[in-house]
Amino acid sequence: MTTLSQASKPTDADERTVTLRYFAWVREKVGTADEVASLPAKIETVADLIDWLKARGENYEAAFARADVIRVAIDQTHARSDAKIAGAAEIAFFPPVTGG
Amino acid sequence: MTTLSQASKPTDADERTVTLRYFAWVREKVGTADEVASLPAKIETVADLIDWLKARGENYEAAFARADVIRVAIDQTHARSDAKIAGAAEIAFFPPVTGG
Amino acid sequence: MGVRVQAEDFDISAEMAAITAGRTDIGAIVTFTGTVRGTAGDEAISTMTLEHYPGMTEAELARVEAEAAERWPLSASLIIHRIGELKPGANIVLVITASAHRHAAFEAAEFLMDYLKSQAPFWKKEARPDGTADWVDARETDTAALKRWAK
Amino acid sequence: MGVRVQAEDFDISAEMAAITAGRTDIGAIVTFTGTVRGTAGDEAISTMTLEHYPGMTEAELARVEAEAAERWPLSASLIIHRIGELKPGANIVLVITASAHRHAAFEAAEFLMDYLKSQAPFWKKEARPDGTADWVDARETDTAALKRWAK
Repeated sequence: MTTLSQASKPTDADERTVTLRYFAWVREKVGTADEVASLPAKIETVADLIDWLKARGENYEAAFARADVIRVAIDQTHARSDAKIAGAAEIAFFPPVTGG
Repeated sequence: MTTLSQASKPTDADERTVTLRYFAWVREKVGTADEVASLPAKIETVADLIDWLKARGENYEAAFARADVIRVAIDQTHARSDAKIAGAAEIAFFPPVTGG
Repeated sequence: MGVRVQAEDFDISAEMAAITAGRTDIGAIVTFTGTVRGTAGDEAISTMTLEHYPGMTEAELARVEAEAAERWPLSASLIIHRIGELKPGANIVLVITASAHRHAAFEAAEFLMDYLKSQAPFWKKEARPDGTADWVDARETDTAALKRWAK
Repeated sequence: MGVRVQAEDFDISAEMAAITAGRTDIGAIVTFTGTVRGTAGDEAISTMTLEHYPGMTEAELARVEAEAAERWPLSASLIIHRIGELKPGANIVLVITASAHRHAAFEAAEFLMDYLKSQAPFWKKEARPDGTADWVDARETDTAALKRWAK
């Protein structure tokens, strides 16, 4: 379960603090609505972040098991999985929307 | 202005009584909202009836001058100018509709 | 299902409540309200008078409503059309369509309006502030709008 | 123009009156109301709970409304979306579009609903009488409905 990136100890300079938010069944599976995370510098894209999260525990692994259906918003704007997360303050994960 | 069909005297057996109704500017030009008319037997279609009406006076001639835009209903159902009027109790003439 | 031709104004909330009361099979309700505009072209309008053909009007509206109910899975529908003299801003017509799904409700409402505008025997006369008045000409675009519903 | 996300119900007549008050340039007003259905497939639903993403929801709705105003000559528009726990028959969403002409009002309302359903961050959870509950799956047809608006 532990990946090399988590095993290696990052320096402070490599980390960024970002608020992660989860909605609907993603929130239920992760077990929290939001959290503040320190991300290693090597996480460049949304896809990288999802891989990193999945390695954090079974709850994350369950929430992101079907990564293809998860939708992402960077600073409250819809984003693709190949979007860069540099400079983001808030990244949200949720299922396809079903309002209206 | 007088046509042969009006000049010839019809017998009672040849005539039918029908209520004619006029709406919107057709009504205003004819000068009445409805009237009962005795139609010579030779009037078979809506177009025949319009020709016969146009010969009845200047008001009718003005109302039906642009016969192509006049709409017709036989017994409250839209009808074409070549529709037969046999058996009709009420024939209405009006401009294209503009409700809604 | 219902058709009403009346001089009185209508209240959309009340009509919708009557349609949906006690029902949980409806998921989508579309309303169309037509109102009197204050201008025709670039001329001011003081009143609009609606004339109709009593009897035939109701029959045409009911026929069009029945056709919509055949073509779309409607839970309910309603057509109210006002007659008489109306001021700018006043309501002229209300169409309500209700269905389990929104596309049926939207399409049926558009269909009803397109047919109502070209088939129901109503005529509008617009009066200007100077006292002159003219009958409104039928618009080619209203006839053209019908074509997309051809089966 | 306006966007509201609220737990409270809405009244269509009051919202329409607010939009049209004092105006005589509007000729056509379309409303769409989405309501909670009492069944999902063939199972009964006891409540529907709407979750949303505060902040992003309002931003997305405002963005979609602005796009509609760019694409159609709208006199006014309004989007109200409810959140929280709702019973079958309850209102979920209200979209109002007003224009001088009906086709613009109809198209803009359909556009707003199609975009709202696939872009605005709301999620529905349906609870059954036995206490079990499931998140509603997104429907392929809602994504497909967007394609016709591609420019």
